[in-house]
Amino acid sequence: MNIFIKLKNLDRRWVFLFVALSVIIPLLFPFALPVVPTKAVANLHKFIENAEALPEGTRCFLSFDFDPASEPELKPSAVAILVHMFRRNLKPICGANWPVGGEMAEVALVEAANAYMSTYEDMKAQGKLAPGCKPIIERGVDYVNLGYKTGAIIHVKALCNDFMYPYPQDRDGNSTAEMAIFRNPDGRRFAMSDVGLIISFTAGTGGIETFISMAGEHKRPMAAGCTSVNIPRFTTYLQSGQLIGMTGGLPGAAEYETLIERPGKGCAGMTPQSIAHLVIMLFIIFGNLAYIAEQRNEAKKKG
Amino acid sequence: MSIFRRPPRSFVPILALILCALSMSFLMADQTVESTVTEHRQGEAALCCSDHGTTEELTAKPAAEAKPWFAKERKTVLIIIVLLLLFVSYFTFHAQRKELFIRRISGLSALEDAVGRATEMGRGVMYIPGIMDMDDIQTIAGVTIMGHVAKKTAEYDAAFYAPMTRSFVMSVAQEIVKQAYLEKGRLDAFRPDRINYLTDDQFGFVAGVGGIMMREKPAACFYLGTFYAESLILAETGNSVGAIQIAGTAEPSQIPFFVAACDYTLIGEELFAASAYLSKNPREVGSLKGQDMLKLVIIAVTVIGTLLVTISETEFGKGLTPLTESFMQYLK
Amino acid sequence: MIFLKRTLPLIITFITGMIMIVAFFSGEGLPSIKSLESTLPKWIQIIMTFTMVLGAFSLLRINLQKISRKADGWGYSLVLIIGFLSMAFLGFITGSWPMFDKPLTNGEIYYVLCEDNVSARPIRVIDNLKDKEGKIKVEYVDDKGEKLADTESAMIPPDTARTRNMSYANSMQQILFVGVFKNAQSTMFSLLAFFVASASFRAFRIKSKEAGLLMGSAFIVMLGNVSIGSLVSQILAYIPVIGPYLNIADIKEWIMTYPSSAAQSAILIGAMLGYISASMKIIFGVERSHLGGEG
Amino acid sequence: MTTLLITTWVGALITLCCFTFLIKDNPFYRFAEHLFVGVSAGYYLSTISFHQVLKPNLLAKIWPTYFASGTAAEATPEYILIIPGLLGLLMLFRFSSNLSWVSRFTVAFVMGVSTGIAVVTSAEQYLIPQVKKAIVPLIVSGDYFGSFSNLVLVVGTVSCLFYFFFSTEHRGPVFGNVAKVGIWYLMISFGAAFGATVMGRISLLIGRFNFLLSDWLHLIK
Repeated sequence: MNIFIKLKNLDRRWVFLFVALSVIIPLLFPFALPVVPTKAVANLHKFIENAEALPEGTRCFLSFDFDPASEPELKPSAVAILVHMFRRNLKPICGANWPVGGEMAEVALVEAANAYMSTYEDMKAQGKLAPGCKPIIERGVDYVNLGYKTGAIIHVKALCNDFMYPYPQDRDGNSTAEMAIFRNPDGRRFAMSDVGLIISFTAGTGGIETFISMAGEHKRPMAAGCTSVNIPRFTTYLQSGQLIGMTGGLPGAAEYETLIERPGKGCAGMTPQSIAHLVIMLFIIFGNLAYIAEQRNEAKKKG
Repeated sequence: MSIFRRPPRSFVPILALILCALSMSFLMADQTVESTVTEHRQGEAALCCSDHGTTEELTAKPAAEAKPWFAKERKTVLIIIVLLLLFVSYFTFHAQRKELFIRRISGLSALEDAVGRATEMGRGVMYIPGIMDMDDIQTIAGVTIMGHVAKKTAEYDAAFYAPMTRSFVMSVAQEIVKQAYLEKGRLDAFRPDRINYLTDDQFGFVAGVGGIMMREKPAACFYLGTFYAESLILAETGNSVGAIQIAGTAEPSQIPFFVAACDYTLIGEELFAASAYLSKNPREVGSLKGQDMLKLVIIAVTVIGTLLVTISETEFGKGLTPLTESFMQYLK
Repeated sequence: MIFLKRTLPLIITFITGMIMIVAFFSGEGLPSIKSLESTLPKWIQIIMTFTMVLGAFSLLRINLQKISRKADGWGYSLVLIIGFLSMAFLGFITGSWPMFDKPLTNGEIYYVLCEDNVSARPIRVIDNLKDKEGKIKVEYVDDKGEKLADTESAMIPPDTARTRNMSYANSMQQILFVGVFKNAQSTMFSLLAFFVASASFRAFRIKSKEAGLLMGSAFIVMLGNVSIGSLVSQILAYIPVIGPYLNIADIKEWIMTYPSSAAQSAILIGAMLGYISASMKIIFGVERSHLGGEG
Repeated sequence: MTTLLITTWVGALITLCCFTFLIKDNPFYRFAEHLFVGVSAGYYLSTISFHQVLKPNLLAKIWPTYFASGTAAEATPEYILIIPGLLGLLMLFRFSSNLSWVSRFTVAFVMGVSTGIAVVTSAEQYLIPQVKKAIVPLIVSGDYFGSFSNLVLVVGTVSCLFYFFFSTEHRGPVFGNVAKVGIWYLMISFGAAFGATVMGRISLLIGRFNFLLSDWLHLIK
């Protein structure tokens, strides 16, 4: 019993040490834990997988509304979704409502494109690619990064009418008017109504909520990737059906990676994540045991 | 312009009545044009689905025909504001005649003890009015309470530290604290350099405050205002130096951390009630009572709405469906 | 004087507050009032940047005082001042680019940013005439100005190329911005992982029914968030009758979407009532402490 | 590449210095803290305040020929923006002890606009949607659990609102109990929000250790 009472007054630096170790050790010596997809992630995967909802060649708009502070949480799910889109021969168009979102999108696009191209032969052999998939995908034809534009809701409203006006050039300064990805068969200007799905990777404000508030204008299905802190807030939109699916935090990414059978940063992060959670929960249990032990001691003294 | 120095008793209710009358007339006027507008809307919606190219020219038409002076989709907001104004003005005058009751808010009752304890221990008091700028109402509430705390530190002669993350808030806070020290006749003890600007960056500020806390070891810490991720860093650091901590924020995501790590936490609305609670100014207490009445109205709306929705979902309540729809329309 | 110092500010607050409310309710029939709804907040942003001068002055004065008095830890104040001044200076000149630089000349060597967004690489301008996309033709060279063998000429936007001095300034700024600022920022943020652990160790003790609820829901949500949760659910499934319904992840979802979200709504509703009445008190001049004293 | 190397090393050292905050106050943390405060204040002064706010929103609009580039340079100057510029300059009267009251006009203006906005937007964007969220049918046909859940939602919202009543004591058989239920709901909600956040915080720590172990020390891929 005395051990527990000592535990109660444990210096918090011991807690810190255990948390640090619980993250460092699994990072240095990785091992895998099972990942079970939740409904919100599975729904999103199913929607992208569904060839009727999103026929091959459909263009999807991905908004990168986060900054480096949230990159560890949001980039893995962005990469996983991009890889899935490439394998389904969908064409991601990336934009950003946050100033450094363009850079975030660039990093994710490069990583996803490389992942797709390096596994092309294997996936083709397993028959897991859409029929129209090409071994090498090109910027401006199969994907594009438009970068950041100010204006948030006004900007999204502008996109609903026409993409070329707010984005005369992509992030690297190439003219969008000539890009194959924006060409419509009937020669119409490319607008949000031509997009099959809108996904926003949102770290705080100004992300998917801007698109939701403009839902009356664009009437497109929407999904979100969000940080863990925002999961409670965004669950409301899932309930109300405004979002078809959502990947929440690093576990959301890990679940999506499991669904597309490509373990990446998300799955790698899940092990330290689980261990650290376990350590914190053990500390809570010990804290309570110590508390109970102390209560008993006091009761004995009184008795 | 003495109105602004001491508003006459009749000023606020008259204004409220005028606003009420105006809003009613707006709402009545709406009813008449509504039918025509809805038709246009339906036409628009149909066109949107069928053909994208021609929507623009057609949407322009109805706009040219009827340009309302009043944004009718915002009528519910007007109703809320007018109701609150009516309640508040009624109870404000009521309060001047008879003292109104406020329930005990333990965090605020502990405020004076905390300052007293700091004095006994010969250590300072730290006050942080959130990390947002002056255009945030929580910051304004935090800065107002700061005046009350500063009066106590002036009385007890405890050191008052208030590092700031926004220059604008800093300049307002210096003025308020100076005034508090002046009122207590302790202007000589006022140290403007302890109400200093650090940096606008959220975590740069946290790093700076953490350092100040570790070195000055304040015996009481107050965090009242808007807080985000830094809430727990501040509260845990304060805890590790053994300070009594009183926190308050209306940011739902951060309340749990304050509840876990601080001694007292003002939850949501309690932060805004603090000023009335501490000053016991009848006008402020009256406004609190007015808020309570509006809360009662909101509860009534919730209950009635729930019953309406429930009944119209059942087989017997089909007749209630139009009523339910028009009820819910106000909550759009 | 009292009118100027005391009453006029109250009138200004009342009028501007009322203008904002009227602007909010005005429809499309009153475009000039409607536009104020978006104009005035922008003005506020501009006004608030001016106070940065006050902040910078406060920061400099306090730390310079410490240095001149050789107060305890004055060396750190020196570090602060050096960091502040160098970042302010570098930020000012790199942000003012291309205002301080001459137009590009053919054959000269300039520097552009590498893919890592931090370091710079040298280029030589071949043709400084802009093409229809507004780009100029350059080739990649090594430090001595020799063309790199395995590279082709490229088209770049001219405002990304910098002279040698500007490139140095830019590198210095990147070291301070990425090296110090960004890293310190994310490290301070990540300290929360430790504090979350120590706070839950200390605070989550079942001292009362309420504390038990607090701990219980935190525990379930933590468990439901990680893969160990599904393992626990599998074990719980062996409990007869109710076992199969005890899926931790589902319970977590339910807590988040019903009881938790109900409380969150109530907090927000209460807080918003507080917002509205606190704002009204300021507009009507009931609360006026922010203006300071009579003097 | 040297810049990248220096940046990584500086970053790693600053990261380690910041981590020492967990142990106790020490010279390393104190150094990093002061450098961080100085650098970030400098960054906000020059890059954010001047280059991202003042220049595009004020200077480039009043003197487009000097401060704007491209097509914006030919725009007509918006002289109305001199008003906020002057109001901003009034703030600088704070430096004078006799005339500091002049800055009150600016404070009054800022307070007026921000409270005016707060009155209406908080009602529209938060109050009404939250009330609407709480109105759900108590009977979901064929789904007993769904009906129960909706009941939980409505009871929770109403009882928590009762907790926030200030003008009555939380006593009595009805009021006392309802407010108590409200506290239970609040506690469950706080616990859940706390538990949900743990994950995000640990992700951030993983991100930091990834930087140290892979970008700096190259111990892991």
